[in-house]
Parts: sequence; C-alpha cells; structure tokens
Amino acid sequence: MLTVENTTAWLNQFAAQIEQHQSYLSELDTPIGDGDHGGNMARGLAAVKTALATQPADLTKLFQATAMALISKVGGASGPLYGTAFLEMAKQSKTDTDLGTLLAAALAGIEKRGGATTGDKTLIDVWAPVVAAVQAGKLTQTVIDDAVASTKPMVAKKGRASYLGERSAGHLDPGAVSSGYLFTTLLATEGIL
Amino acid sequence: MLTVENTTAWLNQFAAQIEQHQSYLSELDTPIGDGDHGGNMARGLAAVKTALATQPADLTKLFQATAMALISKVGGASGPLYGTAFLEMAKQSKTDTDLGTLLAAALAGIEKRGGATTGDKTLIDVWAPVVAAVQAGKLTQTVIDDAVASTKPMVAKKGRASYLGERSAGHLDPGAVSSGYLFTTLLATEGIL
Amino acid sequence: MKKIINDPKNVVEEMVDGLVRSYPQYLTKLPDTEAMVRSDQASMKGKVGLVSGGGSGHEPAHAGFVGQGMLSAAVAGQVFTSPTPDQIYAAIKAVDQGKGVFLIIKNYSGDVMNFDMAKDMAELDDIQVKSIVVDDDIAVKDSLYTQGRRGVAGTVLMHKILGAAADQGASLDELETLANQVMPQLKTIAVALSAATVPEVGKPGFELADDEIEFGVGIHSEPGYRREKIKPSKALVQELLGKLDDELKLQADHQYAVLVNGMGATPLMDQYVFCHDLLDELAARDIEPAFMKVGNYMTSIDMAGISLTLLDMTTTNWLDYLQYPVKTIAWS
Amino acid sequence: MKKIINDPKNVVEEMVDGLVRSYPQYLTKLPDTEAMVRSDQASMKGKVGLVSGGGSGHEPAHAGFVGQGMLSAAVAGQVFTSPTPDQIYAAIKAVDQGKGVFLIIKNYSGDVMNFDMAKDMAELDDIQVKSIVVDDDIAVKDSLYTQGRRGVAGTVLMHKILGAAADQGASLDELETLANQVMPQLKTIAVALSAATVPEVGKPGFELADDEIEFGVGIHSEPGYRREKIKPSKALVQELLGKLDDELKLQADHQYAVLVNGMGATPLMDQYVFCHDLLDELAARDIEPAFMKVGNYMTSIDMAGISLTLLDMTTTNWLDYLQYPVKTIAWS
Ligand SMILES: Nc1ncnc2c1ncn2[C@@H]1O[C@H](COP(=O)(O)OP(=O)(O)O)[C@@H](O)[C@H]1O
Ligand SMILES: Nc1ncnc2c1ncn2[C@@H]1O[C@H](COP(=O)(O)OP(=O)(O)O)[C@@H](O)[C@H]1O
Ligand SMILES: [Mg+2]
Ligand SMILES: [Mg+2]
Ligand SMILES: [Mg+2]
Ligand SMILES: [Mg+2]
Repeated sequence: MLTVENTTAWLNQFAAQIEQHQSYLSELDTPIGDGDHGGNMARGLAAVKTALATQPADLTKLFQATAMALISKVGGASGPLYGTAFLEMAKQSKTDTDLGTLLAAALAGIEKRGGATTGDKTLIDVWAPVVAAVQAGKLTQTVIDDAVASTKPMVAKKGRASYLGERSAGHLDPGAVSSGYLFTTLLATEGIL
Repeated sequence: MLTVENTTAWLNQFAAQIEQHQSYLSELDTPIGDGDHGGNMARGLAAVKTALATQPADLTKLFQATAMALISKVGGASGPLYGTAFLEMAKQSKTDTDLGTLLAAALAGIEKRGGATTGDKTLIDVWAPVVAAVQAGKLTQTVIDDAVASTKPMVAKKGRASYLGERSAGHLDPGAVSSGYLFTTLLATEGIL
Repeated sequence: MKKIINDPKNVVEEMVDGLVRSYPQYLTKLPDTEAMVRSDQASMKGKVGLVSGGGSGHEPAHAGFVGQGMLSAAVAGQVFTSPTPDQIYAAIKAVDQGKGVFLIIKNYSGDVMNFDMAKDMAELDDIQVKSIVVDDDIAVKDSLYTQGRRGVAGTVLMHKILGAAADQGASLDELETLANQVMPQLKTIAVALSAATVPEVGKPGFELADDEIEFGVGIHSEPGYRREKIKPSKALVQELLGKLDDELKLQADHQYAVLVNGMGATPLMDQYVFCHDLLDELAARDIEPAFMKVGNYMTSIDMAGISLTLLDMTTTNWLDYLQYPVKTIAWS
Repeated sequence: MKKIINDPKNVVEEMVDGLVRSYPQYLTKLPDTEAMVRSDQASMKGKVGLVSGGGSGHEPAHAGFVGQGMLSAAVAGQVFTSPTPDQIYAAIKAVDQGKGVFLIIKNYSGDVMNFDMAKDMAELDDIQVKSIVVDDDIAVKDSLYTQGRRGVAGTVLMHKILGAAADQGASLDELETLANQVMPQLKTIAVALSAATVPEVGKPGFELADDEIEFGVGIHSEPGYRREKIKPSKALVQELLGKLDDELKLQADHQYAVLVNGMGATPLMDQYVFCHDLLDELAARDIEPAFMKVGNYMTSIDMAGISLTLLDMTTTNWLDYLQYPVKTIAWS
C-alpha cells in the first residue's frame, strides 16, 4: 500500500539507481540511439529528489511534483513519457490509491502519449507485463528482468531505435532498462507490495 | 656551354627528378611548411616540359617560355622565385649566354624578389654556393650536396618555415632540395659544364 | 574527445549565453530557459508567431534562423535532447501577438511529445496553436509501424517559407495549409564520414573505419541505415540523387530548390566539389536548380558528412518565399 | 583521409566550378582561371576595384566575400598555394573601372610575390594598383629577420572595412590610407586541436595527441609555435586574450570589434561556449564589444580550432563600415 513515506523512499531509490547506472543507460542508447538516455534520466531524477525533499502533503501532490520535475527536466522522448505516467498517477490518486490501478492509468497515459504498444521495443514492453503482474498480485524480480530482457531481440518500431530497422535487434532498449530500475526499486521498497 | 638542345635536355631531366621526388619534396614541406612544395613544382615542371616540346628558337625564348610556365603554374613562394630566376636568365641571355653570368643574374633576381639572403634557410642557400662554384669553374656534386645539407641545422628566417622559429632547425629546406635537383641535373647534362 | 568547452554538463547553458551575448541585436533569452526570442519586437507585431527548436547540437539551427522573415523564437534543449514543454510554452507566450503561434516540429518521438504538451499548456491560456511535423528524411521507410521519417535539414527550408509568409501577414490557418503543401515536396538524404561526439558522452555515436561511410544518417548520430565503402563525390551524388529521384520523380520541366548542407566538420571545399558533381548530375537530367544554398545549416555537432535536400516548387510561389529578405544570424 | 572529393588533383577546379554554379548571382568565373568576379557589374561602376585571394582551403574566404560592399574579385590558388600572377592580373583587369584597383594581400612569402608580379603586369597596362599586406597574426614575432607576421582571419575585417569605403566611393589613395590605419589595430591569435589534411597530401599537417593543442597556428596547417595540453575553453580564452592584451593594451574606454572564427571542423557549439567565456573575460576588463561576429570565416580546410581577432576601433568610424550592408555569400 502506497504512502507518502514509502513512495518517497521508492522514488529516491529509483533516483539512486538511475544515478548509479547513468553511463550504462547512455551506453545502451548509443548503438540504437543518440546516447543521452542516462543523462536525461539523471537530470530528471535529481530534480525529483529535490522536489521530494520537502515532504508533499499527500500522494497526489507527490505524484504531481514528480511529474512536473520529470516533464521540465528530462526532455527527449523519455521525459514526456515518464512525466505523463506520473501525471496520470497524480490524477488517478485523487480517487484511488491502489497501486495496480495507478500503474494501469500510468501505462494508458504512456501508450496514448507515445502511440506505441507492446512489441515495439520500448519501455512499454516492461510496463505492460509488470503492471499486469502487479494487478494480479504476482510481481517478482524475475517478471521485471524477463520483461527487460525481452526487448533485446526485438526490432524497434517506435522511437529513435526504429530508424535502424533490423540493426536495432540484439540490443536492450534503454527506456526498458530504466523502467526496470523503477520497478525493481518499487519491489524492494518496504511496505509497498 | 649552353645550347637550346642541352638546356632543353637539362630542364627535362630536372622535370623528371621533380616528378620522381614529388612526394619527398612535399614530405619535407610538412614539418616546416604546408605540404605543397612537391605538388607545386611538379605542376610547374610539367608545364615546362610541354612548353619545351616545341623547340624554342633560341636560348632567350627557351628561358622565357620556362619562366612563363613556372610563373603561371607553380604558385606559392617557389613559383615567383624559380620564375624570376628564369626570367632574369632570359633577359641576361640577350647579351650573354655564359652559364655563370646567367646563374648570377638569376640569383640576384631571387634575392631581390624574395628579400632573403644566405643563412635564411631557403633555396638561396643552395644557389649562392653553386653559382659561386660555377663562376669559379669548380662545380661538383659535393658542392651541391653540401649546400643542400647545410640548410638542415639552420633556423629559418624567411618563408613559411620561419613561423616555427627554433622548431625549424633539424629539417632540410624543401626549396633547397628542389634546387639541388636543378643543379644536379645541370651537372649531369652532357655539354653544359 | 577534444573540444573547446568547459564542463560538458554546462555546454548548452554556456553556448546559449555566448550566442545571445554575441548577437543581442537578433536574440533575447527568456529568463530561466534556453529559449531565444527575436529581439526585434516591432517586426513581430500583429503577425503569427513562428516557434521551432529541438535538441542542441544542430547549430546554427534553430536560433540562427530567428529574425524578421524567419522564426520568432527557437528553444534549445540539452544536446540531442528535445526541449521540455515548459520552455516551449514560455517561447509561445513570448511571441504570441494574438494571431496564434505556429510550431515547426522535427519528427522525433521526443520533439513531437514535448511540443504537443507545450501546445496543451498554451491552449489552456487561449493561445491558438497549430503545427507542422517535418519528416523530410527519406532514408527510413515511412510506415504505420515505425516512428515515421525524421525531420532533418529540410526543416530549414520550411522555416524560410513559413517565415516569409508569416512576415507578409499570413494567418495561422494559411500557414498550416502552406506547410502541408510544402511537406510532401520536401525530401532529404544524408551520408556521414564520421559520427558526432556528444560532450557528455565523450566518444562518437558510432565508429567508421578509414574507408567507410554511413548511409542514411540523421542528425543525432544514431547509426544510419547502411554502411558502405567510401566513394568519390561523384558516386555519392549519383546514389543520393538517385534515391531522391525515386521519391520525388525528378522532371526536367519542374522547378527545384536545393540545399546542400554540411553536417558540421565537412569543409566548404568538399561541399562545393559535391555541388559540382550534383549540378552535373542534375544537368544530365536537364535540370537546373531555381534556388540553391550550400553550407552548414542543420549540423550534427562535429559529424563529417553532407545532406542533400530537394524541394519541388513547381506551380507554386515558394521561390518568392525562399528569396524573401530576412534578418537572421545564419540565413542571408 | 576521408573526404567528399574526386581526384585530389582536381579539387580546386571542381570546387570553384561548384561554387560559381551554385551562386551565379554572386560570382562569375573568368575563363581559364580560378578567379571569380562579382556578377553584379552595376555595383562596381565607377568604384575602385577590390581584389583579394590566396591559396584555396580557407573557404568561405575569399570568394564568399565577393559582392556589393565587399570584394570585387577573389582569386583561388591551388590548396594552400598562392595563386599565380597571370590569374591575379586577369582579375585586376576584369574589375578595373579606371579608378584603380586595391589588393588585399595576406602576408606570406608566396602571396606577396605573386600579387606583386601581378601588380607589375597591371601597371604595364596603366592600371593604378595599390595594396595592403595583412599581417594580423601575433603568434609569431615580427622582425626584420623573419618573414613577418602572417595574414589570417583579421583579413576578413579588412575586406569588410575597405569594401564599405570603396562602395561609398573612396579613392585608391583613401583606401590605402584607411588600410594602413586599420592594420596596426588588427590582431589575431589562434589555437588548433587538430591539423588540416590537404587532399593531395592525404594526411594531417601535424599530429596532436588526444590531449594536446597547438598554440599559435596559422591557416596552412604548418605547426604552430608551441604545443600544450588541452585546457577548458575558459583557460584558452584567458591565454589568447592575454596575448592580445599584451599587443593591443586593452582598455575599458576603447571600442573593439571581435571576430571569433572557426578553423573548419569546430562546431558552432564550441565557438559559442568560447564566446561565453570571452565575453566574461572582456567584462572583467570592463569591456563590451561594439561589434561581434562568430563562425567560419577564414578556415584551414578541416582543422579543428578557433582564432580570435580584435580590432581597436576607438576614435574611428570603422564601426559604420563593419555594419554597412553587403550582398555576399558569406557575410550578411
Ligand atoms: N513513442 C514511444 N513510446 C514509448 N516509449 C518510447 C517512445 N519513443 C521512445 N521511447 C522510449 O524512450 C527511450 C529513449 O529515451 P531517451 O533516449 O531519453 O530519448 P530520445 O530518444 O529522445 O533521445 C527508448 O529507449 C524507449 O524506451
Ligand atoms: N622569401 C624567400 N626567399 C627565397 N626563398 C624562399 C622564400 N620564401 C620561401 N622560399 C623557398 O620556397 C620554398 C617553399 O616553397 P613552396 O612550398 O612551394 O611555397 P609555400 O611556402 O608558399 O608553400 C622554401 O623551402 C624556400 O626554399
Ligand atoms: Mg536518446
Ligand atoms: Mg609549401
Ligand atoms: Mg535524445
Ligand atoms: Mg603553399
């Protein structure tokens, strides 16, 4: 069950993971992208940490502050997508704070914003199975890891990687990997799941 | 003694040497220059060969045709200098075809045109001792080789090499080397000396 | 990586600062943003505002095209990273004259989404916003099942045409119509001899051997569509023009504008040799460009390479727009 | 060496051909030469002709500065090789309006000698010819016992000032006087991160390690005066401006024009960061440039680097000349 405290802990852990793996994310974004995903996410999550340093009044304000930090600091493709995800969670949280419901609303926002779907080799290929697993009460690290790994053989149909055509296969999708950190830290945060 | 035939032979031999050593001359022009001396001279001597393919009427016309070819095709610093040298020989040849006198007039033209003198690390450092040796009836290959080699330790005071200051020492001067070919082929041409 | 910079993290902030302080007569930076607005306020009065932008690294695009007769504002994101909606929205607000604002967006996932969110924010303020998504690059197949084609150097010609029309008083709807007429006639293809190095990344986006070129690159140093051996300029022209011919169906009685664009590190010497071969190749098709520009207009930092853009202007007055006078840093 | 060219031997011929056919409204090539004359004949009527040129490899210099308000003609030699007197003479003849022709010559042994011989040829035709030898580079000590200082990017400001004066009807003598007043106030210094590669040579003029820069380079890729470790932009600015300060004695109440010039392969991104640091460094001396230009004006093919030019304009009207309108390819 989400609270302001454990959600703050989760997102701070996510920020720490992003910071730690910043170069790796940009490395992944090099053969099939423009090399900025790590920098983009690190910049955004640093802003999230700053925003959450002042404890938000409630979950809605927490998600909203997170969304605004990501939208105004990440940029690129991942900024609007992660930003929209948290914006939708902010909206949904006014009426329902169930984690599965919130994540499903976030996923719907991502799909609408970016126009992609599962199999396009994007972060959606991690969000979709993870959200389903959360809603079924069955999220494990294996679900997350398998979802991230599933993007490797895919041929990208959305995002920058799609310009490479067949050459995009054989590389992990960077957005999928950063989303992997989001859900790994979610899973590891005491009291949420 | 110079004739149209042996002077034509001399300059064709000079052209052949330049063509053969074109890359080497540009290599020399690299640590202390802009890498074009070989190309400049090859372009110019190719034009000289073409000009002399139609036998000139006399020595004056031969030197004039050579000068015009060099002036209009070599470019850079070496074009005006070699061109002026042959232009002066053309002028001088109207009254005197003695080799020493012609070469002395050429050297005076080079010094006036370029404003350099012996010890400045230029082609003058080959022309001056060679011309003196010709006038004394004592030109040998050793005189030529020593003159070329003498430019190696010099610090350049004229031309592009002078911009390097002390760093120009330890490198042969490219114009000196091409002038070395001029005089080596002069020496080797039957009937001149 | 050898660059004339300070901390890579600060490149965009310092770059924009250097630019606006070097050319204050053209550019004014909006506080707390990397958005640059036309300093010549009078020239914007009563006209539709034109806003463009994108990730940094394509200089002179886009701020070099801000000025009378071309853009009202340009927003600079982090290197190769779309700018964020709040900054684009600030630019929209700053140039809105009550006649609406038209956005020129390069077709990349991030650019489209960020400009879209900015549009939402502006419309909440009752500012009318329309846009064109530029997708002139033909190297990638367009399909429902892809991201679509990329927006590359042709974007600059879109800036120029819409800029002239806007300066002449075109309405928001007229600009949208014009942009949609131009788009299908605007095609670009590029070749790279070396990739760009993003400062914070520190190494090139991809490695090519001394005898390799990358065909079908974009402007963000992601690998292109195909790697080949280096060819002479004439052969490159034949291949690139051939691809454009397949798309545009070049005809002798048509009128074309041509943009030969350096990707950043390719000297004008090479660009002009390329033009020599291009003009010969067009002449062989009985075509002489009605308009031509050569130089660095939409670069990819320090990529070595060239992009070739053709615009079919037949039966239009777009030549007048291309020749319309402007006051910008990078287009004269 | 990877370049977009054909046979290296033909680079200049193809480059000039590509250039004049891309921009016929600006340039007309004289037959059997690589001399390019202003196409706008009317704008030259009754004025003193302005001719410049030099080895190719510095594009857009010099042909990019041919046009009303700037040069009448530019002569392109082989790469890094001064053009020959017959071609310069052809250009002089082509632009002579009976008011004389003024030559802007960069101070290199070859340039001076070839332009001098052309002057002799023109005077045989009773064309009055005067000239200025530009020696703005401060990296090399000036001395009776050297070739003297090199002519580098400051040459472009000389083109601009004399071009404006000529367009306003200045006489040959007035141009000579003006040129000689400008020369001592015009100083440049450059740094390179990599050398240029001449097509026919096939490799860089000198090799620098990944962490080395060459201080005091010219524009022909001969080694500079000193090799150092790479420094951040701010430190480079401090060193280069410090050297210019030693020469010009910068003062807060003086009026300066600044040209930040890319050597060919350095992206505008870096150039603008350099400007940021330069403007801060000048501000620390209480100096704000009265005029500033940033970009590739006098390159060295594909050299990576920057040159910094300062012109002390105090108590003169040269700012008007710098701001005077022109119609050229590369200066707007
Ligand atoms: N249309 C889209 N829908 C969903 N995810 C997308 C889309 N486009 C890109 N992405 C995700 O964004 C990631 C790239 O993010 P980033 O590198 O920060 O932005 P950019 O591609 O603009 O440089 C990809 O790995 C992919 O997961
Ligand atoms: N002022 C001068 N007087 C005499 N010789 C000179 C002078 N300047 C240059 N040279 C000669 O010219 C040679 C360089 O010729 P070249 O490379 O063809 O011309 P550039 O220096 O213009 O590239 C030098 O090696 C030197 O011998
Ligand atoms: Mg990316
Ligand atoms: Mg040389
Ligand atoms: Mg990006
Ligand atoms: Mg030379």
